[in-house]
Amino acid sequence: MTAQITNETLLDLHRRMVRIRIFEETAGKLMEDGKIPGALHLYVGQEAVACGVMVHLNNEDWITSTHRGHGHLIAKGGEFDRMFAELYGRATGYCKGKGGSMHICAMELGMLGANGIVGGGPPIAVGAAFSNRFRKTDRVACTFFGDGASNEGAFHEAANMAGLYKLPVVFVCENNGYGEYTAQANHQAIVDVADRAAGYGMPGVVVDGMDAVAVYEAAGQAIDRARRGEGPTLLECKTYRFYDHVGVRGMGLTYRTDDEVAYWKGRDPIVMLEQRLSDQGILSKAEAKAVHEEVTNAVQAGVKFADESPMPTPDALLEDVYA
Amino acid sequence: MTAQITNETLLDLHRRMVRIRIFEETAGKLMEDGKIPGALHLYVGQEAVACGVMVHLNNEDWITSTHRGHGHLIAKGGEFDRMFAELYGRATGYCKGKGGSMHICAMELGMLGANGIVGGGPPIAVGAAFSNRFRKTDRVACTFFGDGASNEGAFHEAANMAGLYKLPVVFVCENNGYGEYTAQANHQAIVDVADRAAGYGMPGVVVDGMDAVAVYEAAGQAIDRARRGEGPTLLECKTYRFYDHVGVRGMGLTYRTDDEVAYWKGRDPIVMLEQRLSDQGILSKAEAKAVHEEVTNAVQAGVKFADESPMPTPDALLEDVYA
Amino acid sequence: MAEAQAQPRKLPYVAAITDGVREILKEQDNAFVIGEDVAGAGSVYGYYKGLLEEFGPERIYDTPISEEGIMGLGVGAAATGCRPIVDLMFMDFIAECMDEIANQLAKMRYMFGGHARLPVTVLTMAGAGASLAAQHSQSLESWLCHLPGLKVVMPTTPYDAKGLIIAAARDDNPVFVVLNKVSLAMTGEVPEGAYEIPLGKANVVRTGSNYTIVASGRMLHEALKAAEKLKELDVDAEVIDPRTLQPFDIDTVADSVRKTHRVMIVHEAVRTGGIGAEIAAQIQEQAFDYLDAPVVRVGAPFSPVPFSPALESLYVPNADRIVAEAKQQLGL
Amino acid sequence: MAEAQAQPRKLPYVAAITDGVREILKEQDNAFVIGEDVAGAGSVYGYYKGLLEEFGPERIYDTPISEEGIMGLGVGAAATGCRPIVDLMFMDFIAECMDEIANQLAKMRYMFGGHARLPVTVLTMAGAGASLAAQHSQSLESWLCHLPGLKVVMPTTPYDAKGLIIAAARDDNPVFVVLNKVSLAMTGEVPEGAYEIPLGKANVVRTGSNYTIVASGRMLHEALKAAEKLKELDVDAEVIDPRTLQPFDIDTVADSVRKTHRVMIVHEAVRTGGIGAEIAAQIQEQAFDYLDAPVVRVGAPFSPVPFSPALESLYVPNADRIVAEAKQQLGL
Ligand SMILES: Cc1ncc(C[n+]2csc(CCOP(=O)(O)OP(=O)(O)O)c2C)c(N)n1
Ligand SMILES: Cc1ncc(C[n+]2csc(CCOP(=O)(O)OP(=O)(O)O)c2C)c(N)n1
Ligand SMILES: [Mg+2]
Ligand SMILES: [Mg+2]
Repeated sequence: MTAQITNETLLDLHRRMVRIRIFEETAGKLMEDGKIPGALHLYVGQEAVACGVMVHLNNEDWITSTHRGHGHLIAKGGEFDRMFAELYGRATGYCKGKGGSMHICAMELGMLGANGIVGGGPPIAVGAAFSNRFRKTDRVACTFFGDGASNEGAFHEAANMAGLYKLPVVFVCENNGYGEYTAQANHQAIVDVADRAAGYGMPGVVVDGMDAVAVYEAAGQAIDRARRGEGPTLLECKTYRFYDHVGVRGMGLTYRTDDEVAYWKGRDPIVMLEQRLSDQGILSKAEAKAVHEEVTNAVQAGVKFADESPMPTPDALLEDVYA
Repeated sequence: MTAQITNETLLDLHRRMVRIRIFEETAGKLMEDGKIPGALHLYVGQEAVACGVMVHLNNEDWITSTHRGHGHLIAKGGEFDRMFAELYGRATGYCKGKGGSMHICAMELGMLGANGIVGGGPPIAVGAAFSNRFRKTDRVACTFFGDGASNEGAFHEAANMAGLYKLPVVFVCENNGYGEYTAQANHQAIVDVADRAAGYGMPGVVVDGMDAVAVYEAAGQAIDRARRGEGPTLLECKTYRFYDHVGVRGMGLTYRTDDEVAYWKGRDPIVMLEQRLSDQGILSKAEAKAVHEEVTNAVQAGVKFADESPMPTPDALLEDVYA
Repeated sequence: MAEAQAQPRKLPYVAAITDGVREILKEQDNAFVIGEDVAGAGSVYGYYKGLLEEFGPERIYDTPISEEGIMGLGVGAAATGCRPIVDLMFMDFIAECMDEIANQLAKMRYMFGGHARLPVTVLTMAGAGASLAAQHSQSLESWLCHLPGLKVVMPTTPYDAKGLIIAAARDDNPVFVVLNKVSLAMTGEVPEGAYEIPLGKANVVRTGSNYTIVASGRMLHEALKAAEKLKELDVDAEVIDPRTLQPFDIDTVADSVRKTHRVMIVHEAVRTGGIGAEIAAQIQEQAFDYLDAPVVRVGAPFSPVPFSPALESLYVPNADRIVAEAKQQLGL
Repeated sequence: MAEAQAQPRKLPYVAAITDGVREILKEQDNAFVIGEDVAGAGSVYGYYKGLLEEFGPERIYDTPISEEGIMGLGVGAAATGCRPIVDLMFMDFIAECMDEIANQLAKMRYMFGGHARLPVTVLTMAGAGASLAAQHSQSLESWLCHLPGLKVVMPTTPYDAKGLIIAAARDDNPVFVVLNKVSLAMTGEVPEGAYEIPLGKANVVRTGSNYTIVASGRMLHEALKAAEKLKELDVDAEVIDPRTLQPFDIDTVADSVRKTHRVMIVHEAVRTGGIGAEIAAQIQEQAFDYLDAPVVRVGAPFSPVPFSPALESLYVPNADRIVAEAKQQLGL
């Protein structure tokens, strides 16, 4: 059972969230400066979800991620240098520059990749969970997916199989209210994606995705349940992305009102956690500031590493197609 | 609103069910005699479902069917001669012999085809319902699918879109307890497929699929609701197929116990309806027998028509690929 | 086919798409546009911008992220009297709904003995070169060309984009309009009003005497560049844009080969199993005795599309590679 | 490759499949079989019969009717250390899970910079001739051969079925084993014990001097029949079974063509865009100067598979059509 959260875990949670925030803010700027090619889907605003889940996992627990995957990788232990190198398309990146933002992965950390296909993750996570059990380990799999992804047939088939086989997998729905530029009310006739859990014979839980401790507790219960062999859970985290669907300013569409954005930014998961930590005397504002500075330096070092890294050589083009 | 069922409707229901039963019994024999090539999925046992729904529809209301589609076509007004001709692969068949049992259709009757793809029907029915509304008609669409099909992603995507757009479509799940040779308990972790309706923002209704009048009433409410523009319904009919998955004796597998088969055959929808009709003095046993004989003659005439029909000519091979 | 009475005007490829769809929505009451983020956002590439305002929510619909459901809706709506314009954001996503495409849309008419019409127009975005990596950069037209019942076009210019979309939407069969994301900004002449580019007819974009290059999609422009460079080598290349890949206009290509005796096929798709293979096979079937050298195919190498610009630039064929391959073929 | 120490024994194709899967389950602890009705029913064609009893429910799993989920499970299990044998009842159903096949399975290793292995073996049933109509009779191998990252084999005999399944399952890459439903009853010699048929190597089934026929899947047997008839016309045909379509053994085929100067390719798939196109294109690239006639392709016509036996018998290529096409090609 999930014990009462310790100060150590709270500080761990905080540090991971700050690492995501500063990495993403920096990546966004680098993209606008033309240093990062392709599409970049920033995780800013949703940090509490990845971190609240990931602090329960180790490198043998698998996760599948989404097109919005930097946060998941960082929370799972990803290193800035190899991450920036990948976003830059350098040979030193996590995927040797072949995957980029949408396919960044780290098998050694149990991170089965970001995925450019919406709904691509759940079936793969179900396979990883199946494999965990088949190989007689007690490890679990967590699959992150959005509210929009919950309308893909792949999610349905994966969830049904997980429920049927009682697999050790947690379906973490990051409901940020939109699939690209389409509001949830315009892509499904329900408010809680968790309502779908009953159709798969699994519990559905809704939690405030901006409250890291709430996510931590709910995720802990779902993961423990999975580890005990009692089957999957659909954990819906209500959250919000602070920037546009892709990039920072995106296409400059006005599909979200300023009030709505302001409301959610007022519930910044990092600000809320820092308030709590200082109130409880666990981390003072000054100490928090120090964490931000430390992480900022690490991020800058990562950028420098990427900047100085070589591009892949031509022979890399036809490597890694087959084992 | 669905009025109290009239004697006329009861007799109509009965006749349609008998037409299906005798057609299918005959088709099964013809297949065993080698007169019908390919795969034949018999509808015997499930007659109450097709007929209880179809008596509410006219030729402008669309239906999509399944691999087990003869019953749906007959209930929608299909004629024996062109049906047998199609099963025989003759030029006079509903599809000129090009479709066979798994693709038999009758557009003029609003029957959008049997489908060899499990889960193939729902998205097409959603399109037909969308079309009904787009073309400003008050017609509905009904899509028949099995318990096994409810695990296909196509069902999920179609149901979500129907709920979102509040389309005039009824999802009729014929839960006969098995997908091929796999029992429901081994293909999903739920007992009622109707439990999935909530996840699509539509009502889910469970009805005894062996009771034609019960199906008639539940279907009537769902169809009226759809016609009023109040959106889709997931109507689950608990039923049973009396023969094997394919053909009569099929592969001779013992995946269903004799007791189970006996129990359901003891709830034969036609026997139950005839008992009710005779109890209520609407149709005597003798009159019922007359209906069977009449239908038997019509079926024999249909077989004769198919027997005497020509095979398609070679030039038909490349016709009908493009409009 | 009112090409005549239309007066010149320059538009980018992206606006030409809008223009073509607009003409159809004006012309066909039963036509509507449906797809992911096509209405409110006007598509992620903006080519439906303004149509929601102009035609209203009854003619253009946003959908959930449900490609199977979307394509299936198109099939059902078409079979029952509508003329859907279905948008598939990226061509890579035909894989999401290949059952609806291959087993329903392409076959329904035939399986039904001709008792159904499927006037579905599918607009989808193909092509590499935008650093979108392996799942957002593919050109999978050869899958579609292997499916009886479908038609496939690939507009190479703004003029063609509009004209082929109109022809596709007027056709009573399912037609895939394979667009190219890197071409969206390219500008060209686009007449006002409705005009058709006939399906199944290739376009001889550049006439030449002693070499033929058949180039589809964005590769047409690379081929035209290459043709200029080849001039210096006394190679006078005829450059043909098939425009329609299915049905394929082999006659125009074979006639050219009978004149030039040497031919190269260029496409962005993976070379192995790409449509270049079918075209090459048909050329040697039709013009064997006229060939002075093997038919050469230029396409992407046998790997997924790499993300890194350093690799992607090597991956996508270009004018230099066309010239190099031509020199080798011609022994120059 | 222990072909040697195995002693002869006759088995039907269907039992040879079972035998191959059995050897793998014995040999590889991380291998399991998963698919629709594979365990309790032993598959609708019975080729897994007995494996549930022999290996228990931990090694063979029935699934819901969820092809995307099944293939995705295979991808995830393989990437994390298992060696799944995934069953897709009918090849037509690759359309149901083409995203998992094309966008995940085939590309994951490359997208991940080589940091993943996908030892997935997919068994699937192709072919027409059983009156199963348009959605249960297709041969879609050319889609798979267009996807870098996949391997594709097509066993033509019981011996090959067992040997290719074993080779496929021992390979560390995704391999599709495309089986043929009409061949299931055909019997042939199948040694006891494990043996491999090397991937990527063609099999010269009949040696000949002045004509080459490349025939895949069930068409091999029609080609062999045709070769006998052609003898009477002084055509001494070499008949080659590619065995593996991806990677394709062009060397063996080109060597044969350099000897015989005339070649025909036969497959059951729709001719347009079938693998015959790629093979024809490669032959003329490799052996252009040796060809005395165009490469001829025999395949299904450009239509879906018709249900009526009267039409299906015209649809599927056979020995007579092969002979007729050969006579035309050879001017006999
Ligand atoms: C199969 C597929 N369809 C469409 C897209 C295009 N697309 C990329 S992200 C996205 C929205 C996803 O929404 P959601 O699942 O809620 O995740 P979020 O972006 O909100 O984190 C879409 C439609 C895609 N990448 N894959
Ligand atoms: C996409 C697809 N997968 C698998 C099959 C093979 N198949 C044909 S019928 C069937 C069982 C369908 O079960 P259900 O939906 O419950 O319908 P029922 O046969 O019970 O009427 C299966 C698996 C198919 N035809 N299509
Ligand atoms: Mg979202
Ligand atoms: Mg069933």
